[in-house]
Amino acid sequence: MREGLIRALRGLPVVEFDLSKAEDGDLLEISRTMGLALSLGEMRAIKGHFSRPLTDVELQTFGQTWSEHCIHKTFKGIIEVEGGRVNGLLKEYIMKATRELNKPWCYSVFEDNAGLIEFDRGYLVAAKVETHNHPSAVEPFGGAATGVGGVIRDILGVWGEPIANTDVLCFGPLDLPYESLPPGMKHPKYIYKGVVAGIGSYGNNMGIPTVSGAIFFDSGYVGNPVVYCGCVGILPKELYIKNTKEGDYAVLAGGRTGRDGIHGVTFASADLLEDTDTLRPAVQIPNPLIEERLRRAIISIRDRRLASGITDLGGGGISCATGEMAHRSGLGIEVNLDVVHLKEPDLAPWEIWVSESQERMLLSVPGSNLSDVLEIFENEDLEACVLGRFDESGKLRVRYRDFTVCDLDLEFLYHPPRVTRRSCKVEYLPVPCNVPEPKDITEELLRLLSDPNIRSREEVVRTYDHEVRGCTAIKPLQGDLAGPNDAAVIKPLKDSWMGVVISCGINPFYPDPYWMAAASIEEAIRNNASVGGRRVALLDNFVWGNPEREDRMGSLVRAAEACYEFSKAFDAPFISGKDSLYNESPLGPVRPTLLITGIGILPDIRKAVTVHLKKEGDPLYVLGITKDELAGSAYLRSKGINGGECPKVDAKTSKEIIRALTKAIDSGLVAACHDVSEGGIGVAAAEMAMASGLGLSLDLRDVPSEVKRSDLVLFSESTSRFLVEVKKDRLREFEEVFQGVIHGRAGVVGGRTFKIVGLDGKTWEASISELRRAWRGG
Amino acid sequence: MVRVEVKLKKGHFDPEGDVTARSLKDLGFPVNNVRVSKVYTVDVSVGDEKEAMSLAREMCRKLLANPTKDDFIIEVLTGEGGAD
Amino acid sequence: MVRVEVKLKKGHFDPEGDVTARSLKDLGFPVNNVRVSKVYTVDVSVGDEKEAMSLAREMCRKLLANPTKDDFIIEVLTGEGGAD
Amino acid sequence: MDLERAKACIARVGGTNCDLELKVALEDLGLRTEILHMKEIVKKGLAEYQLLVFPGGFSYGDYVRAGAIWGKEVHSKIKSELQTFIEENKLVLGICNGFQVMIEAGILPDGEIAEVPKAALANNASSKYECRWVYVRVERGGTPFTEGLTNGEILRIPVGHGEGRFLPESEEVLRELIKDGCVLFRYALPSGDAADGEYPYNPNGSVYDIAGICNKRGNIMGMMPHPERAFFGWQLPEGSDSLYGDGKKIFQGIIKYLEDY
Ligand SMILES: Nc1ncnc2c1ncn2[C@@H]1O[C@H](COP(=O)(O)OP(=O)(O)O)[C@@H](O)[C@H]1O
Ligand SMILES: [Mg+2]
Repeated sequence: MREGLIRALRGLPVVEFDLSKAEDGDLLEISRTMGLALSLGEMRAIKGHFSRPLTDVELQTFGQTWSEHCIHKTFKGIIEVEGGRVNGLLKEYIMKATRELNKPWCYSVFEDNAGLIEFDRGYLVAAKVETHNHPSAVEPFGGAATGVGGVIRDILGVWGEPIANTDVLCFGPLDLPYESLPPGMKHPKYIYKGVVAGIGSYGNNMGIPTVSGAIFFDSGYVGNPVVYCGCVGILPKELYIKNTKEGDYAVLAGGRTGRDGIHGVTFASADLLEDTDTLRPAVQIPNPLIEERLRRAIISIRDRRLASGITDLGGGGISCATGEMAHRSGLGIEVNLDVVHLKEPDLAPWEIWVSESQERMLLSVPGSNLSDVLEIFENEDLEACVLGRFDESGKLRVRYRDFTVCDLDLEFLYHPPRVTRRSCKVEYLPVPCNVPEPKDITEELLRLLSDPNIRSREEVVRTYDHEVRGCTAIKPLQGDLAGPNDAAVIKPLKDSWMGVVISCGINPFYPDPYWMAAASIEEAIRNNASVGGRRVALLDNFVWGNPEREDRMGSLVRAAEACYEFSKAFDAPFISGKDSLYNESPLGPVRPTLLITGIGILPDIRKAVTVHLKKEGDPLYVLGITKDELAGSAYLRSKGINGGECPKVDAKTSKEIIRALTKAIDSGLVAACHDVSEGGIGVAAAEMAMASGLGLSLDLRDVPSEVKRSDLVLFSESTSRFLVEVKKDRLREFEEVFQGVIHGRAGVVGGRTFKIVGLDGKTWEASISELRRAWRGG
Repeated sequence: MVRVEVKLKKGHFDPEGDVTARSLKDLGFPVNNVRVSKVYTVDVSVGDEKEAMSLAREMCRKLLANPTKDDFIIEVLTGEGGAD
Repeated sequence: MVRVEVKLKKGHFDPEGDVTARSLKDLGFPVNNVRVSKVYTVDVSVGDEKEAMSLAREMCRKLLANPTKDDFIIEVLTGEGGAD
Repeated sequence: MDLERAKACIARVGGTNCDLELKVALEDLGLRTEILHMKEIVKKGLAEYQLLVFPGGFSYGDYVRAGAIWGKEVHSKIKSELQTFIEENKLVLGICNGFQVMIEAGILPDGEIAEVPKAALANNASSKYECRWVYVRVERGGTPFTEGLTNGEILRIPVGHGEGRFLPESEEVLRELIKDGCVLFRYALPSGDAADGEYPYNPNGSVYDIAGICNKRGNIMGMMPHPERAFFGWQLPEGSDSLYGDGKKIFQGIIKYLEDY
């Protein structure tokens, strides 16, 4: 670094930078050597704002606060698109849909650590989903576990009591040859095992049931595994207290602060280009034992209304938590770093300030309650310190050994220069695909059932406790035979029959980003409806590559557009979400992946519907129309064929079907239901049979369809479809409900085998145990 | 036969060691600190010591350890005795 | 400083070792069998080796091992180095 | 004793996490229930309670061995208190991690709070955590915990644990357990026959399919399955029209015992 730019501060482990003397090259070098990940424009903005030198603590504050993770630069930035510009993806698409839908049951959205919606009896449900991709690529067990820990703290951070976890995971193919891995990159199998163990371990240790999720394997995830962790919580509305006042104390509690996780934020935003083994400081060792005690303490502080505010420590550590809390309360804060409990003695002030050590929470506490709060922490064997005090300065001030090492205006800090990103048009132009007609449809079905993306997930799901808390009404796996239920239902309140319905929708293989997003939204809602859920709120989680590349940005824009359109069309507002960008590795960008989580309600959990067939002789219905939409389908992928039409969503039709289905479920007409997704009707029907041990027969001639070939009818992945077992003696009522809505009575439950009658009248048959062997492997 | 000990790198906090130390203190032992590691005693079919060593290193790399947080120590056991 | 290795008694089935062996085989290693044990490196404040040894034995009896399934080996480490 | 005067204590330490649902179950049956941290138990003792429960969870992170650290803490902190409690014929129940604690504390199989445990709950034969519903066969009805249950009756209850493989110290310990009628619950096939080690009906590889045992007097019981998760009908995997599930039957026995206490 150039002479005169930097100097040590009188006997303190602090250095000062004189930006006024810094040229552009110097600015970039400072940003790089300090690990700030700030662009030239951002560095210039900082330089321009100050006439005095800045300490490393201050520069780090900008690095953290202005990071992609903390401030969502790209999602709030301006995007140049063909023929115009988008004034922020969040504002123009995601939040706009919610604002326009203006649902009275949306209590707090996009504001706090988690979205909050109304539930029953004066309670709110809180939901949040996060990603922890890079940490999991580097240290699968710890990365995934701390991902779970982090999202649980987001729920605690809105005073929610966590009641359920979710996990959606994407890995490279497990049979990938070791030779094809670049040095330092971990094998998908290692990552898969570690991640699954980490998720299970943290949730199980915390006593929070992990109830919903999905697992994908694809070569697009070899260099960039994707780990989504979600958490749902509940709280009495009147205890949602966010009212930090001048004079309140800032209390930091939980784990100690150490070097682990320093620069996690900037790390999450930097391409994963280096040998991952060298990124050691970001690795964190999970300690759920501390978080379990934190939860106890926080719920008891909540119930006694002792604190005026709360937030978690996530990206940016103390710097972001204190800054955000002060800023959103319209206050300032003075922080004292000397009191922070440290894991190792010689941390520099900037390290304490930005460390992302796990299992910590920040509370604001009125002076009169301070001793009570500290006592609660002490009783749970937790360390806590009075970190500082809120004031009316509008500033973020940090003291270290009686020196002020940071003094920043919150207004400036929280209004970074907006970035502008360019995009190019990304669109899927369908090319016809030639699928040879198979000789044996059963063989195709068996192959699909054993596909890594369709196979039974029992092996994983059983290692997650999904019963703890005793509130899981509909389980992820149905019964001894472990049929895959479409959504989980939690009954959180003792005195209410209302359930929280948790589902997800994700279709990373559909080639058109717009329709991929549409299908994911529809799937989340459909999965919810399948068990009886309704009034669905959505969470979006984007995992994309480097947004500074036009193509990545182009598909992101298309997907976000669909989010707006279909959130509106389905009357389902977004309440929360998150983006994870810069998922790049030497093998290229991550497969663009959008997870939509659906949080619905079910007025009476006793009416919930499950996947397994109930009774010999009951008729089977196919709801919705089957089209020639096989692009990205499991069927084509299993044959290595590209092309075909992307599954699209006709929201109007879909809504009609769902409305009728909900009515049928409420009237008790439906014995079993399963949504039709990956692998089409064939796989859905097989799963229903395997879940019950009962046979079925399905006549493809009675399936509402525009397709002229049996295999395509069976394996098309058109959206908006369900398979429904209707109680035989309620058949007439069901037909009435579905008058004018696309449906076909296409089969019947029973017999010893799984039987398909093709369009030409030919019959295909497989035994249930044969199906099960393929689906469960071995 | 090789013996692979996998332990947390220096400087990483060891939650299990911490809890164990506390419990031992509670039981009256004059304990300052505990670190916990894992030992895999692997019965491999290989010719010589050198090969066993390099295989064990490969096992650590691929499965048993994570260089981002673990150190490992390999020891080739010769002579009688075996993984029982 | 004492090093306590707690391992399953001879003849006891070791599920973790079993699974590890299977994974290693999956990865192509010529592995016959794996046993997993745990090592506690305990920093104790005691005078001599003998005392350390007897303390460690007591720790095993009182906490570190369950005699129904575990054996243990104690080693007193002398000289520099410590539980990091 | 009048049920209104009876009181249950659910003990907890850091990592305990099945206490709330237990409280819900016991209170649903009209038993006053308090959740007490070990520290508070040390301070105020157990005299005012008639039932002590060690609930499930991951006490102290399950470090060293599941239940070991809490088990030893029982020794160092409340041994004589607990001894008295047991001698007064009050009830002690351990579920899952609580069972592990009781084994490690030496409270079971003997009921004596032995310094060295005579059994172990080793890691599951599958080496994995197992969350699943099992068929539990009642081996001996009519004890305080199986009051109203008949021999051979099958209960549907879920398990959720990584270390639940019951291992007696010796053949002899097992023989004694069987002879004294201390094996209360065994894992079974849906047909009602003993699982005979068959996975997943015996989810962990327990010797003799043991799912739960009691002491000779029958006032101390530990089991791996979670009756509190099968308390209400709606918790059952197949759904149920009845208000309650099989787990309630075990708590019902407790209530009856306390009423007669
Ligand atoms: N891509 C997104 N889509 C929808 N909501 C988002 C998105 N990104 C952020 N949000 C919302 O903005 C709020 C603040 O987000 P964030 O600062 O990331 O929270 P935290 O730091 O607690 O994870 C949250 O409610 C979050 O759900
Ligand atoms: Mg947060």
